[in-house]
Amino acid sequence: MVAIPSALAFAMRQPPVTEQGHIIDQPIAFDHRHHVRDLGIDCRYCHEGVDHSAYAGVPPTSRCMNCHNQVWTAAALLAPVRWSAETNTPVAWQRIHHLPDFVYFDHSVHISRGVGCSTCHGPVDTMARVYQVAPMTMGWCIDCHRDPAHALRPLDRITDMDWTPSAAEQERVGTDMVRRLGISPTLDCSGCHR
Amino acid sequence: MSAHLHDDHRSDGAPHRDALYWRTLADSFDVPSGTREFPPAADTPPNAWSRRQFIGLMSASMALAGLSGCRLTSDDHLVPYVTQPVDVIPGRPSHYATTVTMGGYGTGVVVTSHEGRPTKIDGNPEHPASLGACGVFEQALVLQLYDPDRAQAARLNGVSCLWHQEMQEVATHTGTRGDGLRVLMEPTASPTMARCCAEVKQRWPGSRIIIHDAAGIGAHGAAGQAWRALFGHDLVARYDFSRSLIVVAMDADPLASGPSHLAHARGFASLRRARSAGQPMNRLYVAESSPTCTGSIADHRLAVSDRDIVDLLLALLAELMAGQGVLCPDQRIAALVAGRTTSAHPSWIRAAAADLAANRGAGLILIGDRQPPLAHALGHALNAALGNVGATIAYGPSPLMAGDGDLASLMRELDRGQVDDLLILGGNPVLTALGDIQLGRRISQARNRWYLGLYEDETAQLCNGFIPQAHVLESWGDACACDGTRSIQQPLIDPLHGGIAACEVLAALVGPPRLARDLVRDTWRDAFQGAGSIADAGADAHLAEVLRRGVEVGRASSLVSTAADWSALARFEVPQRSRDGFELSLKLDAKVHDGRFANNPWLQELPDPVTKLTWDNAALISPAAARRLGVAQGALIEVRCDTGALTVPVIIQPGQAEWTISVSLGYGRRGAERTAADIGVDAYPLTSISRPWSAAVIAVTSRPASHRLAITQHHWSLEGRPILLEQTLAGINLPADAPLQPPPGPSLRPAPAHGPGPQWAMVIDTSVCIGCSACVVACQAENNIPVVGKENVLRSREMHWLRIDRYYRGNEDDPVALLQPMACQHCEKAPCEYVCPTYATTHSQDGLNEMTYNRCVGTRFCSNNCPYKVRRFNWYNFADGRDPLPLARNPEVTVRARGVMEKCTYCVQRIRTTEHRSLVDGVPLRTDAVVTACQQTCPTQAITFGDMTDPASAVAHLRAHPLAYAVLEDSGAQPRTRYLAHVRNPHPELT
Amino acid sequence: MTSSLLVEFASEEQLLAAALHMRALGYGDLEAYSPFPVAGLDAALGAPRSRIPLAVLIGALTGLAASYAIEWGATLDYPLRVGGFPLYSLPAFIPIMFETTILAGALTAFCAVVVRSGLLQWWHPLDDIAGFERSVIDRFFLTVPCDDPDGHTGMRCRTDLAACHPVRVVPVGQP
Amino acid sequence: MSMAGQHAADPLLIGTSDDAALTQRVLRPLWSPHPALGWLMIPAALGSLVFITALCYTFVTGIGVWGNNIPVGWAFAITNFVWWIGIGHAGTFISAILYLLQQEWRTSINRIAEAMTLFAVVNAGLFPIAHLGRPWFFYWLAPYPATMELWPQFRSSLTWDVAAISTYGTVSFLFWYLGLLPDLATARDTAPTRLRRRLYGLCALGWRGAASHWRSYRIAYLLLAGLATPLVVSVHSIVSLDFAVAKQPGWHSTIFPPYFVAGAIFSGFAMVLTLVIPLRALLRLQDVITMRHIDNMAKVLLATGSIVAYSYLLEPFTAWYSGDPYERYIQLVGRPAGPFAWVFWLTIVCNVLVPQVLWLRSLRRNLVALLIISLLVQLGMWSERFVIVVTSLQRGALPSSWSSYSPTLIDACLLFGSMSLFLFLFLVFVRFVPFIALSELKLLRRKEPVETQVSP
Repeated sequence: MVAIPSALAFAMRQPPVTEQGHIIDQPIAFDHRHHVRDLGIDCRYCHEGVDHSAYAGVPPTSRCMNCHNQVWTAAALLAPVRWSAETNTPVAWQRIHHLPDFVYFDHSVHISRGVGCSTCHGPVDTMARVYQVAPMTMGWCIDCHRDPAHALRPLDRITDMDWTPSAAEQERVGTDMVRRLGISPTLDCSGCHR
Repeated sequence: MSAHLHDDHRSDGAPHRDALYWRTLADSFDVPSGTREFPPAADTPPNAWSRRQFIGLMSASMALAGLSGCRLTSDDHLVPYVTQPVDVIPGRPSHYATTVTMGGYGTGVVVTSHEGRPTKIDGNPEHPASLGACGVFEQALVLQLYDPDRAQAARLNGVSCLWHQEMQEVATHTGTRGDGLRVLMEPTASPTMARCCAEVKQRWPGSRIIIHDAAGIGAHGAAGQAWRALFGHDLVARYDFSRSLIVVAMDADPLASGPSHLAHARGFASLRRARSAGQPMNRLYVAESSPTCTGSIADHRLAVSDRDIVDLLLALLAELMAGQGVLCPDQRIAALVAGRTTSAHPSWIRAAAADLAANRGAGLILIGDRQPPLAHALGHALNAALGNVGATIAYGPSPLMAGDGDLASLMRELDRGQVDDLLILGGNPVLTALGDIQLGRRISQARNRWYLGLYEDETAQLCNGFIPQAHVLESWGDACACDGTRSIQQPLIDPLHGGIAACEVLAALVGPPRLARDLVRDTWRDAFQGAGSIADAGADAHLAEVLRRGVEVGRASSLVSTAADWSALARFEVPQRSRDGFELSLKLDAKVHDGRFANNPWLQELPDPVTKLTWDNAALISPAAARRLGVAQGALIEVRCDTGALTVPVIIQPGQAEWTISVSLGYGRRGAERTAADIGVDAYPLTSISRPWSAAVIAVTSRPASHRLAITQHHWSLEGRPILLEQTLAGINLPADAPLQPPPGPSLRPAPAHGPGPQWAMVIDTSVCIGCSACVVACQAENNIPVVGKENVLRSREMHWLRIDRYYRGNEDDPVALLQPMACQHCEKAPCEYVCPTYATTHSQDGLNEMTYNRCVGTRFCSNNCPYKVRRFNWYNFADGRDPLPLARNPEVTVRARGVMEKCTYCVQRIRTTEHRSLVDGVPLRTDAVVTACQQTCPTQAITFGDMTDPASAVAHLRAHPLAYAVLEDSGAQPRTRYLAHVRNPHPELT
Repeated sequence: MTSSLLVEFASEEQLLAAALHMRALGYGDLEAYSPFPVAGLDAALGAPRSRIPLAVLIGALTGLAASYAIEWGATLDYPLRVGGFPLYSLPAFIPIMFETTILAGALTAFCAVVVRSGLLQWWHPLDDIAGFERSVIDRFFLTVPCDDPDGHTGMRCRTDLAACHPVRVVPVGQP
Repeated sequence: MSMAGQHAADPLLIGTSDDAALTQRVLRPLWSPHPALGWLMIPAALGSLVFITALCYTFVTGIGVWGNNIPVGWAFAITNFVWWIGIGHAGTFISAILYLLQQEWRTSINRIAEAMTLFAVVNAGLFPIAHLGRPWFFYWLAPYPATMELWPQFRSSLTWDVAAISTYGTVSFLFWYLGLLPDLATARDTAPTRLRRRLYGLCALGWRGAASHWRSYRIAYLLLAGLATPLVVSVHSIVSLDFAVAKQPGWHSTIFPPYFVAGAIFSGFAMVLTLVIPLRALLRLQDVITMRHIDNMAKVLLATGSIVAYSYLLEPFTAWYSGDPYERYIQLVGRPAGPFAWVFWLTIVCNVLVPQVLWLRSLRRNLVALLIISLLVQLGMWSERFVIVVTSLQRGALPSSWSSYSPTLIDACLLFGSMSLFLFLFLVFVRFVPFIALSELKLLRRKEPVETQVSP
């Protein structure tokens, strides 16, 4: 009577259910390690909407072609990109981070409050293929909203993939951010559900 | 809709079921791409599938995770643009200023578009006919755009064709003079259309442009006849309500119908907000046969038959001349007055006359478009005699294009077989033509009949050639407002069904096909004097500016001086003394207009402002008449008139003139529109050239059968409960006066603690609410409120978050109407919250009564415990199955699944978005930055919203006002939404 | 080695008398079987006072405490504002606390019966004795453990029992 | 009620010479069942099928298939729920309260009453879940560590309801089952076939009537009775709070708890009579269920009925006396003269007037009359709940939202289907379970004077 619910409650928090680490094949074998770590391209070059829109956005094909009409113009790997550009057909990427439609998450607000990319998306620069790092459960969201300090970083380090401060450092920075920006994340239902 | 659209594009196996709405644009490859100026239409219902998965039955298994069923959406794609349009930021809506037209006149609107999907239409504050407000029709256009029943393809004799080739074919065989060519079109105030028509006339001198206006507004109606006779040319009267202290409306509904009603309502309201005894406040006299929005807030309403209006006017004139010593503008009028003296309604006439005489130059007598020319002439006489002309009334040139004749003339030509090619540009004349014209029968006498229409409607069925018309949101165009202000209509989206604009058709007739965009640009270039490249550059800059603002600001056409030639009076038919017995009064419908919106689910389900009837039309009869006929609500009666018979269900309408049976037009549609099918009865056949708006009733017989009318409000009495407070202007005596409503009694529960930040609150001023229901449609559009259909309305399951309650006071034959917009009151001590077992409805820091759909299990206890019964329940999967148009949905608002409760949220999506923007942009949140949908669209600005803790805010000010009260204060719920008592300004002698 | 005798009686009075008699003679560990509860039998068999009431009390109180902890804890875990109620609305917690008290108590009581009276033992040596099934129909039985050194099966017991007018005496537990 | 006068009048047990015979007599229906039972089961099973079908249809389509609307958010489902849970109250009342009061006459009917309780609770439990908009999320009303970090809202009387109903169901079952153990053992040891011996043996949990068994049994039974007594009172009180805590005029009343409890026992006893009278005739149980039982139950019916009548009187009075216009309207206009006035007056007739005839001894002893009366009482109690639920909602505070209500076919199917399911379960029970407390009867034999002739 008690066992079954608690077993379920436990199961629902396990990666297979939350889809953490679940690897999906993409139409184009885009490698973040290369573009982010090797080339040092800033996240916002491709995900341009992230700091002024609710949606981080997926780069239009034209963005890829900006470079790839110069470099690797013949690479077989990039054939789908060129095909997309030529036939005016969008690339259908596979979705990694699912949020239910009744959850309204705004990237720009989190960015502007000092929540870094890697805080939720993990070390994307080390991922051959991007996978979900955080459980993305409501509880997980709420934990930060209750105690934001442990998840904040200076605004100039938002896209920094290597931001790994010591506990003390994080504590200092976090509390400072909270104080300076007057950060009080909503815990109202309508903050995310409307 | 969704299914239908899927079928279109199943073949390509494209990702139609993406969960991120903005990706729908990327389905561009679905649409045959050409040189598109705008990203083509998104052809998939955004979210439809994934929402079903999330919130649907399947999600049971996912629920523990509190997350979406990722496994279920494994084919869930992110589809970016190939080339992202410069002005599009995915996730941020764009706003475009454009123009929509009704009866030819333009109304400036601002359309919200999400990645190329128009989702909402609001008024353009800079446009004189809108002033930021928007009516029900304008707003409902966004739904019409996505209507699955819209015509899909051009055809000739049943086979699809290339329309422009066919037009050229017509052009070639029409011959040089084009004697057989007739263009039948709706009235238009579009310079481009005028130019195109002129080109047609130039190419074919023998052709004729016929203009048909079912609404009979202005130049094309009785008023037009009157002006032409009196002044020798077309005019349009501009009324300035903001300076009219005494308004007398005779069978007119200036506040809720007609091309300028939004401006009228705004002006009227500006003199209706008296909140202390001293302030100026207008007084409204209304004489009408059937209650209208204007009549609903009249200080003194007279229920008289349409046919008695002329006599009433004459009596008013008589009283003014005799009693008030007003000089009669002309002998012939005096003679007329002398000839007809009526003793009816003396007190009303005396009071009105006294007020008008006392406020010379500040009065306004309006005559409805349904009245004969004589009435309009008399109206002018009154206004002229009282010096209102030039003060509250100005006459300007009519911006409407003058045609070469009307349907009657076309009828004669058809009979003589003079018409070879009949080109009908919209308007569905076969439906809306006057009964005795019998266009449906005669039209076949034209050898070649082409119809440009949105739908395969009655007219299309009788035309051998058909061209799908481009929706107003799909095509370029332009129009003038009543005051001649020009504005541009720009497309928000590529034509979904390859629709063609009227001007393009005309252009294709005279030459090689040209895009409407080019036609409009040329028109405006020409209008912008000067030629040569520099001037062109100037013209383009000007055009760009107009395009940005949507209107050529401050370019109203100049006034014309009016000298009436009263000899014309003789030419007007003087209606004979009104007989006894019933009169059938026909009127345009408040929801489907002349029938053109009959296929619009929003409007069909919108409760009629007066009768609260949905999905039907009916015969309005007075309680007295009901007693006499011995019929009950919904009983079928057969009304036999000189022009034909009609079998309609009865609605017993308080305030209806005793001897008038009112039936609204535009129902009983026989076209191919599926939604409109089998709804109501068609009353057009009873109209006639001699009497376009009425018919003499020979007999009324009650049928044994009855009809189920889907009426959303059944009980009209306040039962003496503290729901709606009233006050007379003389009665309010500030500041000494104590609040109308005593403060609430003590409560066991602690006083509500307010969190940090703003505390949102709303105040609704019932003094200026005219019940036009624009807010209801705005709410529906903003919040993805589904349409449930007649059967569910009959089970009182309508979903409107905002409804307008209508109560009556006094005796039922001549009652006082009381209006009250009613939505969630966001109670501080919300009864709905503490009975919810799952925290699905809670209270936010900023004082909102939140409804969290995804946490709702649907016990409905909250609704049971709501004193205001403003909560709505998804009895079925309305959103998926019956909500016809997923593309029109607002992506900022969750589409509710079956089994969850919903209600007004104070447009929380707007609040949160504004908050987020202010955080991101680092600017402090202004309390007036948040505007709710209902507030934004309200023509009379009856709704105020803001932060009640900010002493500077209007809301705080109004809440503190002694006239402010809470509905059902005694329930102890402490609603956030407050109302201002309805202040009236009755004539002392009539109270 | 120990053996015992199963004594069958026709009426509860005889059983009661026999039980008293045998105990008076110093026989311990008597167990009786009857189709219905025989008044006074417990005393006659010298049964200790049952601790079930105490168990039930503890169980009930545990239920009470648990529900209070859950209700108050849950309210604190995600403090949401509801209908202007104070966060700590004790009166609203009472109904559930009451119900859980009863529930826990009842569950304890039932389990106590199962445990204390050694139920869930679907087979018992006595079941093999023909006629013993009448213990749940209309006969009354007494088991007397008799332990005598001479190895003869409960000679003395039988003689002692003779005074109690048994219907019959059956030896049980023989190797 | 005093039994003193009755002892001479009517025995509780007739003509059973000894335990063996009694056992034989009481268990006969198990070993040689009456064919009529089988025939009755067929319509009952079909009805249950309709019930399940209607439930599934609702589950798949949405409760739009019911007549409910706004403002009438609750209607048939909740009415049925309250009705069934009310009926379920007689069982525990008889077995617990009468046990504590040492009313011997409960003995031969308590098992039937308890079983009836269980099956009524089964039905009662189904409706609240079925009436949810999203029934598959019903478990959100139970506290569990969700990943949403959300818990139920414990201020809602619906959450209390979940606790109350589940507790009531569990405790009733335990009580019933504990009492059943000795008789299951008897059945085990008298069963004709090996298989049945096995099955009953399994259920008997190895009971063999040892003194140690009886010791814990009696204490536990007493304790359960002690626990169940306040439970009976609490459960329907909490059910009544589903309405009483609301602001809705017609619901917001403090007399609801006692009024509901009285009504519950009222309808419960009516149901026991409805079941016992035919059963008694069918299975010739006149010697075990004597006229004394019937007569006593009739008296309880009369007593509780009178309490209910008093509440009916009190409700409008409090409304009038409170001066609250909304309450006044509901009580003085809405119900007696509103859309469902006829249901209101039907309630008055069935629950107030009809039971009063039971003052007549002759009618208390007239089985046919009693059967009709008990049926009318149940009809009355159902319509009482309908009046409370629907007419109140129809006439809320804002006249603009007053509406009509009309049930659908599915509503009817669910109501009558649930009755069939109830009947079906009961027939199964009568067929396979010792439905008279045998061991207690044996005890009773020794206390009560035994007559030899069977009264008609």
